[in-house]
Amino acid sequence: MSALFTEFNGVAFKNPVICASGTFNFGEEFKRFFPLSRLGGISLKGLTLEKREGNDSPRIAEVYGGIINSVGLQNPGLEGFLKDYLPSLAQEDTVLIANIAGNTVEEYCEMAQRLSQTDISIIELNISCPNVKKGGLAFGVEPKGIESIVFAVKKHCKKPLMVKLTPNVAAISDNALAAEAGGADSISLINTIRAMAIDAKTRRPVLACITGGLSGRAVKPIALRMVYECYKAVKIPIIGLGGIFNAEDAVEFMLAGATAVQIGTANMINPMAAVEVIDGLERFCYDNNIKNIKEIVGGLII
Amino acid sequence: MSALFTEFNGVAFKNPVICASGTFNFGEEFKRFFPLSRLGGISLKGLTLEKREGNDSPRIAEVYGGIINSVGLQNPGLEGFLKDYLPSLAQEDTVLIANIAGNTVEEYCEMAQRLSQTDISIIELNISCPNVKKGGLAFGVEPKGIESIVFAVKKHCKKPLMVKLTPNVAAISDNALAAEAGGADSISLINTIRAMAIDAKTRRPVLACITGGLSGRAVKPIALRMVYECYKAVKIPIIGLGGIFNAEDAVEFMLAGATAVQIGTANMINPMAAVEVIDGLERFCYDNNIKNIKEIVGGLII
Amino acid sequence: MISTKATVVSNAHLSCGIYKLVLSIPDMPEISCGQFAMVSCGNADGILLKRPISIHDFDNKTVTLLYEAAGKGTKALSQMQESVDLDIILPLGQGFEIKNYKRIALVGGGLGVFPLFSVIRQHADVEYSAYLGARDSSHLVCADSFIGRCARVRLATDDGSAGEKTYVTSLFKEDLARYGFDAIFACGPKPMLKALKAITKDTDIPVFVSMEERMGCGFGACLTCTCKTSSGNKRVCADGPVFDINEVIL
Amino acid sequence: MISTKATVVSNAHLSCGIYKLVLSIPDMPEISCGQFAMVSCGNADGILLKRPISIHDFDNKTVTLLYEAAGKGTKALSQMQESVDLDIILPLGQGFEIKNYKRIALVGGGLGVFPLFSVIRQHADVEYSAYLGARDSSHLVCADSFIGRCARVRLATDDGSAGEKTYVTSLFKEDLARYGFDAIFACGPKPMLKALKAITKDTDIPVFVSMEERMGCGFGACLTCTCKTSSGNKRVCADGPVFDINEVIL
Ligand SMILES: Cc1cc2nc3c(=O)[nH]c(=O)nc-3n(C[C@H](O)[C@H](O)[C@H](O)COP(=O)(O)OP(=O)(O)OC[C@H]3O[C@@H](n4cnc5c(N)ncnc54)[C@H](O)[C@@H]3O)c2cc1C
Ligand SMILES: Cc1cc2nc3c(=O)[nH]c(=O)nc-3n(C[C@H](O)[C@H](O)[C@H](O)COP(=O)(O)OP(=O)(O)OC[C@H]3O[C@@H](n4cnc5c(N)ncnc54)[C@H](O)[C@@H]3O)c2cc1C
Ligand SMILES: Cc1cc2nc3c(=O)[nH]c(=O)nc-3n(C[C@H](O)[C@H](O)[C@H](O)COP(=O)(O)O)c2cc1C
Ligand SMILES: Cc1cc2nc3c(=O)[nH]c(=O)nc-3n(C[C@H](O)[C@H](O)[C@H](O)COP(=O)(O)O)c2cc1C
Ligand code: FES
Ligand code: FES
Repeated sequence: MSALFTEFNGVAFKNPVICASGTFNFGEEFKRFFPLSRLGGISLKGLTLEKREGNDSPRIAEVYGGIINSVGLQNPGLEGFLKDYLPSLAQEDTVLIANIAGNTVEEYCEMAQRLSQTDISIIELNISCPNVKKGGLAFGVEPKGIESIVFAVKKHCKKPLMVKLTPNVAAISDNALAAEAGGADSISLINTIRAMAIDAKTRRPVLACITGGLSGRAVKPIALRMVYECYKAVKIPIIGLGGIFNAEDAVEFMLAGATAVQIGTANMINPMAAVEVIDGLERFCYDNNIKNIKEIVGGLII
Repeated sequence: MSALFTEFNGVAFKNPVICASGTFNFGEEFKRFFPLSRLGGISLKGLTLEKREGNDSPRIAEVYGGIINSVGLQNPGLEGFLKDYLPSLAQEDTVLIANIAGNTVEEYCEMAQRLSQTDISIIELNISCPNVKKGGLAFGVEPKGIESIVFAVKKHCKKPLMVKLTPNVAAISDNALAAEAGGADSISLINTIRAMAIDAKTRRPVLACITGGLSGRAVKPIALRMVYECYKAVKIPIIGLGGIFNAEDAVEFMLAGATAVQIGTANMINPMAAVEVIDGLERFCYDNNIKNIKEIVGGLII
Repeated sequence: MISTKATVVSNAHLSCGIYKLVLSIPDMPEISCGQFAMVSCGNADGILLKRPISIHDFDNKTVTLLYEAAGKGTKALSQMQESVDLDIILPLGQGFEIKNYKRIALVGGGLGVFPLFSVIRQHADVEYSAYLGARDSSHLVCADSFIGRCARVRLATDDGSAGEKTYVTSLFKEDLARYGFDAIFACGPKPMLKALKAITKDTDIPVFVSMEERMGCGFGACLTCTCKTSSGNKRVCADGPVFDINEVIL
Repeated sequence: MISTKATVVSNAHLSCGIYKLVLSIPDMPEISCGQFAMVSCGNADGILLKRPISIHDFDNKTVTLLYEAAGKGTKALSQMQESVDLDIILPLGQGFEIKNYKRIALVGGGLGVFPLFSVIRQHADVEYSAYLGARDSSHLVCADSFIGRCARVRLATDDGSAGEKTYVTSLFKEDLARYGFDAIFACGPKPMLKALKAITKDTDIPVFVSMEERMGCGFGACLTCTCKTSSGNKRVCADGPVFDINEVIL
């Protein structure tokens, strides 16, 4: 058995490395660089019930050690996805995670129900996107709101439900507990941190939307702290992300308590990033005589 | 009149550049590099009523574009400060801001009252330090808590009261409004963001305290967004900080709505940082034919 | 499309902060004119993203990029010495398609002149008319390479220091009716493209324009580089950068 | 204490990842043995902080630093070529004070050997006994410079590849009673300092040790580098790095 084999929520993963939603589209673009079967899983581009065009350009600003994006959930809509993307994706030997965002609780439930009848293995509830006006964050900030939306969606969801948390809160562990109480099978964190870039020369915001979500190396220490806090609070598996660029970063998240990790912004900068993390973890296990990577989960020595 | 002359809360500043609390100690160490009279002001090392030894070492971790510190308010205590540091500081031709943190509301009030009888020009209420167990953050997260502590302290404070906000919250503008409602004369933000660093090799946290506060370039886009949100919410002056390393950064904060800026981590890396920001702002005004820097405050073009 | 390490063969300053970067590429992939590369500018000062730079010229071992040292990234790029390795992804995007066009007008403004040369390089047997514009003569760093390879080359500068003191679109307009172009390929600032659209709107000649937008990945994965088109948002990096002028909303 | 730009005169690999960096300093300030410098390692890969490195040797134009390429910063430092400018702050901290000591024992382990040489350099008229330890002979990069300048130099290595196969503190212990030292100056890993404390606790000879702690500013402003002492927390960078062994809590 491979040292990286991982299982959680009843789903088997070749390795604990998942590409993060919105930075990997529906995978197609990466096939030219490596076979998708190398990946533990893919969290697909965030889906909404209806097709969305997203926000105006510019949608990206580069800042020190990170990027700010305001894509705004551009996607082909649930039906478009099922028709045009899922059939070929389902041929790939990797775990597919559908990332969903709704305008209302009902929309979330409808999408979860519909996706439960497909080849999708896990549904990731995106209640933390900072780039859409309605929905998204509205459900994801207060513990009560989180618990009730998770509870509602869970009833319509026949697949494991992963709840993606926003870092734009005062007490992340309260929100993790709320997701757990609502019936989440796992949580993933962090989504992007609300941020802004200004061009001092033009005196204008860089993004058409003025603000957007920060991701990349700059957010890692914040994400790591949040994963650690959640690990101390909840029993369900935690999928850690935020600024993971190499295997060492991934090890740090797993030590803090992540059962698996997601790679986001790094994919955009280096299309081989996820594969390099996988190879690096393999080497890490070999070098440290680790039989299976899960040995290190939560293994931070205090 | 100098293009950088600034006034707020009835206090005159040579320029809108203030050194941030905890990164400048009581100024003494910087006299070897430049005369303190070059500065708009100094926010002095955070004071508590009693002397504090602070946390165990290591107290600092370096991360991508930033540092995490867990100093934990080591300071000589209010009386020690008044006796050993203030007399010589008061000779310096720059605005002195006392940064205070208490374990209880009563301690905050006592310190504000005592400092009101001294040469200190402004009192900065630190209700946002992530590195102490009691007090600090406890008062600074919920709008209600903020309003009531500000209200209480204001009654004992004969100097302008600047309230320093923590970024570890869901809605910074609610907290800014609460400070304003409580009677704050100005607000300063951001304090550090709670974060963590792990050494993958030793599998241990880098800091003795496990977590600490992130500052430096990595936090700038988050700080800038928060200053912008507060500017839209409150009428009192905003003092912006978080990752300001050069004049361009300072201009960005002022465009977002900051009346003045503070320089923190940059002082530690380059002792001349604050002076370089001042010189850069001077040049910026000259190059752009700006009579006074206040013209650009909130001048973001949308 | 490959993600690889390229080696700097030369990186020379031409003039006015414009540099010519020649990179040797192992396992050179097939390139089409009008495509671009995402080039790493190193990892100094918190830079993460690669920069999109059009392919100016190429053979079976090297690509040549002309770029302006504009901001932090390209300034760092301009400091890269011979034999340094740079991460690069190329070739990217949909370039100019020659189809069976026999006479093509090339209309380029500013940095937009650079990618147009790749068209001539790849398809030597077409009759080209080139209309090239820039601020002044010293910004027209590669106009010479068009001369001799085109049936005609007309230059426009804002100050008249090279060619005529006018807009490049004005020169093009004078010739439009005259030479029976089969297609028009253009690259340049938005106002130029808008003017071109106005000039050509009553003709049937297909016009293709190369668009610019801030990019994240450059290969279609992040949806940060969209431009508006008549059929919804499209990715400049993967669906473009070259679009039919009637498709994009300028 | 100045904050300035120093120019790399040379930056040579000695052995085992240990480098010798010679920097020329404009307006050289006065330096005392046992002080250190905060050295910028450039701005690649998100590095911000300068690194604390002891002053190994100095004259009125240059300082020499010996450092191990340990992590991200010092590895970047090891790539700096001749004539590159580096930001530096120096001299920092309270070094070793010679007072009127006539016979001094120097006890150094690992990287801790490096700063001890500055004592000999600054005060040539003292009788030194040097006890220097390292993993193996190739890690003992500067032991040769002590020989000839000290009354005696005894070497210890973990594998016996140079000197004796023992701990440096054991060698020192053998000699302690013999030579009537006026003072002991030590620098090395904590276990070595602890052993030294045990060995010397029944003597009256003053022992001064150079401490190490993670640092932010290096010049006393940020209070991140504290160590515990009998009189409360002290800043290693400004109140140290050299402390009386009875003052610090090891
Ligand atoms: C398809 C395409 C082809 C291009 N071809 C060329 C070329 O051949 N020669 C050339 O000189 N320039 C070209 N550009 C523009 C070039 O990409 C920018 O000048 C460059 O990215 C600026 O980076 P910087 O680090 O200097 O500026 P910074 O302002 O530091 O860049 C910050 C961020 O903004 C982005 N950005 C800034 N300006 C632009 C811009 N004008 N267009 C797109 N992104 C920008 C950067 O890529 C980076 O992500 C092209 C752009 C695109 C989209
Ligand atoms: C007063 C003093 C004098 C020193 N003199 C020397 C010397 O002469 N030669 C030499 O090789 N080394 C010396 N060191 C140790 C040297 O500072 C570290 O090896 C170096 O900072 C490691 O940086 P890095 O970027 O390679 O490691 P990284 O792990 O990438 O560094 C990350 C951060 O941790 C700090 N850090 C990491 N290890 C240490 C350490 N052992 N001590 C203090 N801070 C650390 C770094 O300064 C940096 O801020 C000295 C340390 C101190 C405090
Ligand atoms: C361009 C872009 C688009 C994103 N789109 C989504 C999305 O659709 N759904 C979602 O849950 N997260 C989305 N995210 C957030 C990432 O999945 C991830 O949570 C975040 O970027 C932090 O991880 P990183 O630092 O590794 O990128 C997006 C991030 C980026 C950069
Ligand atoms: C070492 C250190 C100590 C600090 N101590 C204090 C303090 O005592 N009181 C306080 O209000 N803020 C303190 N801060 C926070 C800074 O004043 C500032 O709010 C923060 O670092 C963000 O700004 P920067 O990115 O410019 O450093 C400290 C920060 C650092 C790095
Ligand atoms: S830049 Fe990522 S899709 Fe175009
Ligand atoms: S490192 Fe800042 S006080 Fe010592």
